[in-house]
Amino acid sequence: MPRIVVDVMPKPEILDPQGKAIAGALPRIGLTGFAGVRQGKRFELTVDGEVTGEILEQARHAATTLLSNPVIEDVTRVEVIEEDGQ
Amino acid sequence: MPRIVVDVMPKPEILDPQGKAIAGALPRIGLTGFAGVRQGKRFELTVDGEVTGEILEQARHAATTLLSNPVIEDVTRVEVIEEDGQ
Amino acid sequence: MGGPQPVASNNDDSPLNGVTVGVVTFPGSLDDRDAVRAVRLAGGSAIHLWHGDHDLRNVDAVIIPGGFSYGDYLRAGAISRFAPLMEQITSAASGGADALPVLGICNGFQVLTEAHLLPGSMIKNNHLHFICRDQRLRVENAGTFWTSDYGQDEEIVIPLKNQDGQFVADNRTLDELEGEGRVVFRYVDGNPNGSRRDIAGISNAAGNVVGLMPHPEHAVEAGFGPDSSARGEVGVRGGTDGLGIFTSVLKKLVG
Amino acid sequence: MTAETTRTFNIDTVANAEATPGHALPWAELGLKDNEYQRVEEILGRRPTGAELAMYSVMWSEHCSYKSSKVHLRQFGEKVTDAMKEHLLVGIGENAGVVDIGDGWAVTFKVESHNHPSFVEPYQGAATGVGGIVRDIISMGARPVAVMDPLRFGAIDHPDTARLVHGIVAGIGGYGNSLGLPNIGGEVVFDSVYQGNPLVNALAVGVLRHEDIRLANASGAGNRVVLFGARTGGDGIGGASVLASESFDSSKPSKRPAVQVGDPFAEKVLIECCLELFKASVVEGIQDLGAAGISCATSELASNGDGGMHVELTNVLLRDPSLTPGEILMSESQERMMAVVTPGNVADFEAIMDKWAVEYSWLGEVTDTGRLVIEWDGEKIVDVDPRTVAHEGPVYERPYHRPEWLDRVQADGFAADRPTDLRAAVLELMASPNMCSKDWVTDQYDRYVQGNTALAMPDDAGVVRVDEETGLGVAISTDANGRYSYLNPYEGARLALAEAYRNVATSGAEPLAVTDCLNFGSPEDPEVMWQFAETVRGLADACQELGVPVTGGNVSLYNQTGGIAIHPTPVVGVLGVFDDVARRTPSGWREDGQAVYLLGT
Ligand SMILES: Nc1ncnc2c1ncn2[C@@H]1O[C@H](COP(=O)(O)OP(=O)(O)O)[C@@H](O)[C@H]1O
Repeated sequence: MPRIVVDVMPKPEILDPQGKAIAGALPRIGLTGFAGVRQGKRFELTVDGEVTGEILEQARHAATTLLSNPVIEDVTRVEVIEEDGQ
Repeated sequence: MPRIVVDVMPKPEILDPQGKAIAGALPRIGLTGFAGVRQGKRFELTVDGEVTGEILEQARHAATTLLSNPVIEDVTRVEVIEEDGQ
Repeated sequence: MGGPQPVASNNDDSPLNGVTVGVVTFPGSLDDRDAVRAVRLAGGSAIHLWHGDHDLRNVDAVIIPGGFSYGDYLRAGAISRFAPLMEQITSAASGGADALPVLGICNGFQVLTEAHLLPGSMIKNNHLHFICRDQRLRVENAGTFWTSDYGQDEEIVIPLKNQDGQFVADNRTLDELEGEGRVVFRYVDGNPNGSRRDIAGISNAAGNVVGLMPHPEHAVEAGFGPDSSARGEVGVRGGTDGLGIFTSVLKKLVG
Repeated sequence: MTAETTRTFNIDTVANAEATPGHALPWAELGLKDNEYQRVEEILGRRPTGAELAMYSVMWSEHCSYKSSKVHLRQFGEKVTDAMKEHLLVGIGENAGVVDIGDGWAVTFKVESHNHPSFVEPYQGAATGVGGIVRDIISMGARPVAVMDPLRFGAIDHPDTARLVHGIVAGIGGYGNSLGLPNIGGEVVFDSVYQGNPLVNALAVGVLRHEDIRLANASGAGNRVVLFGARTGGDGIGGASVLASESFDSSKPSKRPAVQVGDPFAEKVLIECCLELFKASVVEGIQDLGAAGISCATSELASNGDGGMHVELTNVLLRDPSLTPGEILMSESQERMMAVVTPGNVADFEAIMDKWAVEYSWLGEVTDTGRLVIEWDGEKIVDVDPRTVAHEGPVYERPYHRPEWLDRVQADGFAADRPTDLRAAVLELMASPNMCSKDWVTDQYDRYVQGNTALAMPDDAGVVRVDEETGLGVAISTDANGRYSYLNPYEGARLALAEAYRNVATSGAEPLAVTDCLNFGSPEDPEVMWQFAETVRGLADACQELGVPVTGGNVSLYNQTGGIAIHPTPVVGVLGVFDDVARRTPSGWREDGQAVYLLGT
């Protein structure tokens, strides 16, 4: 079944305590190559049938109203993905 | 600065309570085009400088040891992204 | 059966006093001081262990307490698992018959699964809320280091409080746990979070490592525990059904 | 940041301000009145720099200076007897009051509002509200031991209420639970008058030994000033419009957060590391960072101490490198503290920070100049007498008068026949949103953590043990009835105190001290101002009659939307003491066969 991916990330100017905790942990396990970490969400909406323009519009609407909190998060992607694609 | 994206999704056979709650909420706001929803995580690791093979290897290691728990989650992507890319 | 009665704090005469239990503190641990108090009320001695140390200080048993280590932002227990002290605990706990007894409570249980000392994992409660309530459990295996002071199938009431308390594992693992008697505690009178097969606590194969989601250390002192007990009427906040967890390990270690 | 990477800005230095007296500043945009701006110029003897203007405008705001309420609040300090002061170790004016409860133990408690931020972003607003009040308690030298949350929402069936209720309750739980603080009580009230102005008040209580009391002052020239905890980001920058011109890159102004996100983990670590600092006696003075951030903390610390401080802002650790000096000065980023440390204790201080992996930066030192001087890379951007910023702000005697509509409202009676079916009537009452069980809220809060909770929901007062040896402990209840206060603010305040006092007394504790959060509409409306004046008069009178002092609290004004103010809502918290919490009395009947008495009138 085709899927629509919605990526949601904390706005760059907003504190991301989750990313901060991970960034603090990486060097402790010997991984020192990273300057920062942000943690966001990835949603996969499965579509029963074909992804019409209308359904993509529904996904965009869901992304901004339900899947993200526009005060602190940005929707960074709404996209149809191929089976097994990213 | 270049970023490495790590996507982590709940394993298909594991119940995803958050995805289920969203799937239940979508029709209530009139969005009936979706057969199911899964909620995963998206990490963006910023790299200070060039993304070498070694750093990508570090990211892969972080993905499987720290950023995901193999009992309940799959790492679905570890990839360098272009500035402003997905 | 009756169950153990509370013992005065730091009771010098207690034969259990020679047993020392270490309670690990991570950044973000919350119930560490409560676990220390519980061990002392059970008659044993307790010391605090620091996550960043490399030395178990010769303790006879270890408790990994509840809390939100590192904020639990990534996954509960995910970051704590890499603490230097966890390496010591992992190797000491994996030594077969005379391995170190380890108890993980709530966040501690999550740490033990992340460290692969116990199978399965915890995901968000099925209702997605934090829940704090007095919870009835059945002791399904009274043969572990941490449950031997209870009767087989005895019921107890202890507080439950968590947001990520839904125990999950694949069916093969679950069958294995059931088959080997490693389901140590089961929720009764309603599953509070959707845990598979009502599982509230499990052990490793040797029975020295036990993890459970509810909090026995909050039901050890009359006046500050739950409002009820599985053993009959108790006064206000009079439930002390959790004390047996701590007396179990002390008695077992004294032999 | 270190000096090598210091960026350059278009900063308005003190020298520049002296050289360009005619330069126009947007003081009105920052909320300053004509006469207020003139006073700033008089105080400085020149025009303020942009950073100074931002500082004065925020520190002289209603929120920070209490300029409309101060003249009334004085009654809390005046209407007191010696007996009322007997147990007071620290009174009004510090971060929180401290009360002696015997055996060398003391408690500190305070209730504060986070109303507007919680309306904008319910989860984070409520969460950071808990964070803020807990830092007030830590900064007194105490270990926080419990929280409470008196809440008011709009109509239960209004579509926006669900967003607020669930977000706010989850936020309070999310932050408080993660700190390991038992939630021992609160209130949930629904009334359409709070529709656009929900009230999120948060109370915290802490415990300390007498000798551990820490005050927010900077004394001893040569002592070092340190900022520690979270890094500074662009959160809640007051006076932003005058600071915008500091950036050369005006074509592309960096985004500043619209709301603040709390990091309870960072705060939990801050609690533990502060307690270690206190135990090791390595801090002389300490202050939490709240509204107006570094500008508030430095001016208050300096003003309460020897009066002088020198700070270099390039030393501040940043989360967002695009911040300008003025923004760094004004940022309200959460989970930060400032302390004063003697040079001899610097190494011990750093060792404790390192143990807990808390970041810190040495900003400057205490001086004997009587001036607060703040520099950016050696260039002076602030040079003020800190008292004029922190304590000598404007004070208003705002006009007030009794509302004309009050007679009509008071005369409005309720006439109905006695219900024929009493059973149905009782059931209906019990099922009403304001009377029904609050388990759906309290089940989301941890009431067990720390193992000292002797009473919490559903009891009238929360009770926590302070000393395990003796059972010494405290009881707290918060109460308010906005409808009573609407009908008669003087009596409403007295009733709120009486109710909280009764709830504490019935738990078996001896009431000892009061904190209050006064939630009102706009003080510029003379009728609201009258409600406020009457409330304070009523509360001060009632405190005197009952013999309990107000030790601290908070005023939240401008809770109104579209010209309609909320009901006056004075949330009153009473703290009582037990010599042994084993004697506490729960509410409700728990056993059969007990006799029932009705006491009072
Ligand atoms: N927001 C809240 N947070 C914590 N506890 C609360 C909250 N609201 C109500 N409670 C608790 O629930 C119990 C019942 O509350 P309530 O119905 O308001 O009682 P009462 O009417 O007797 O004051 C009390 O113990 C009270 O402290």
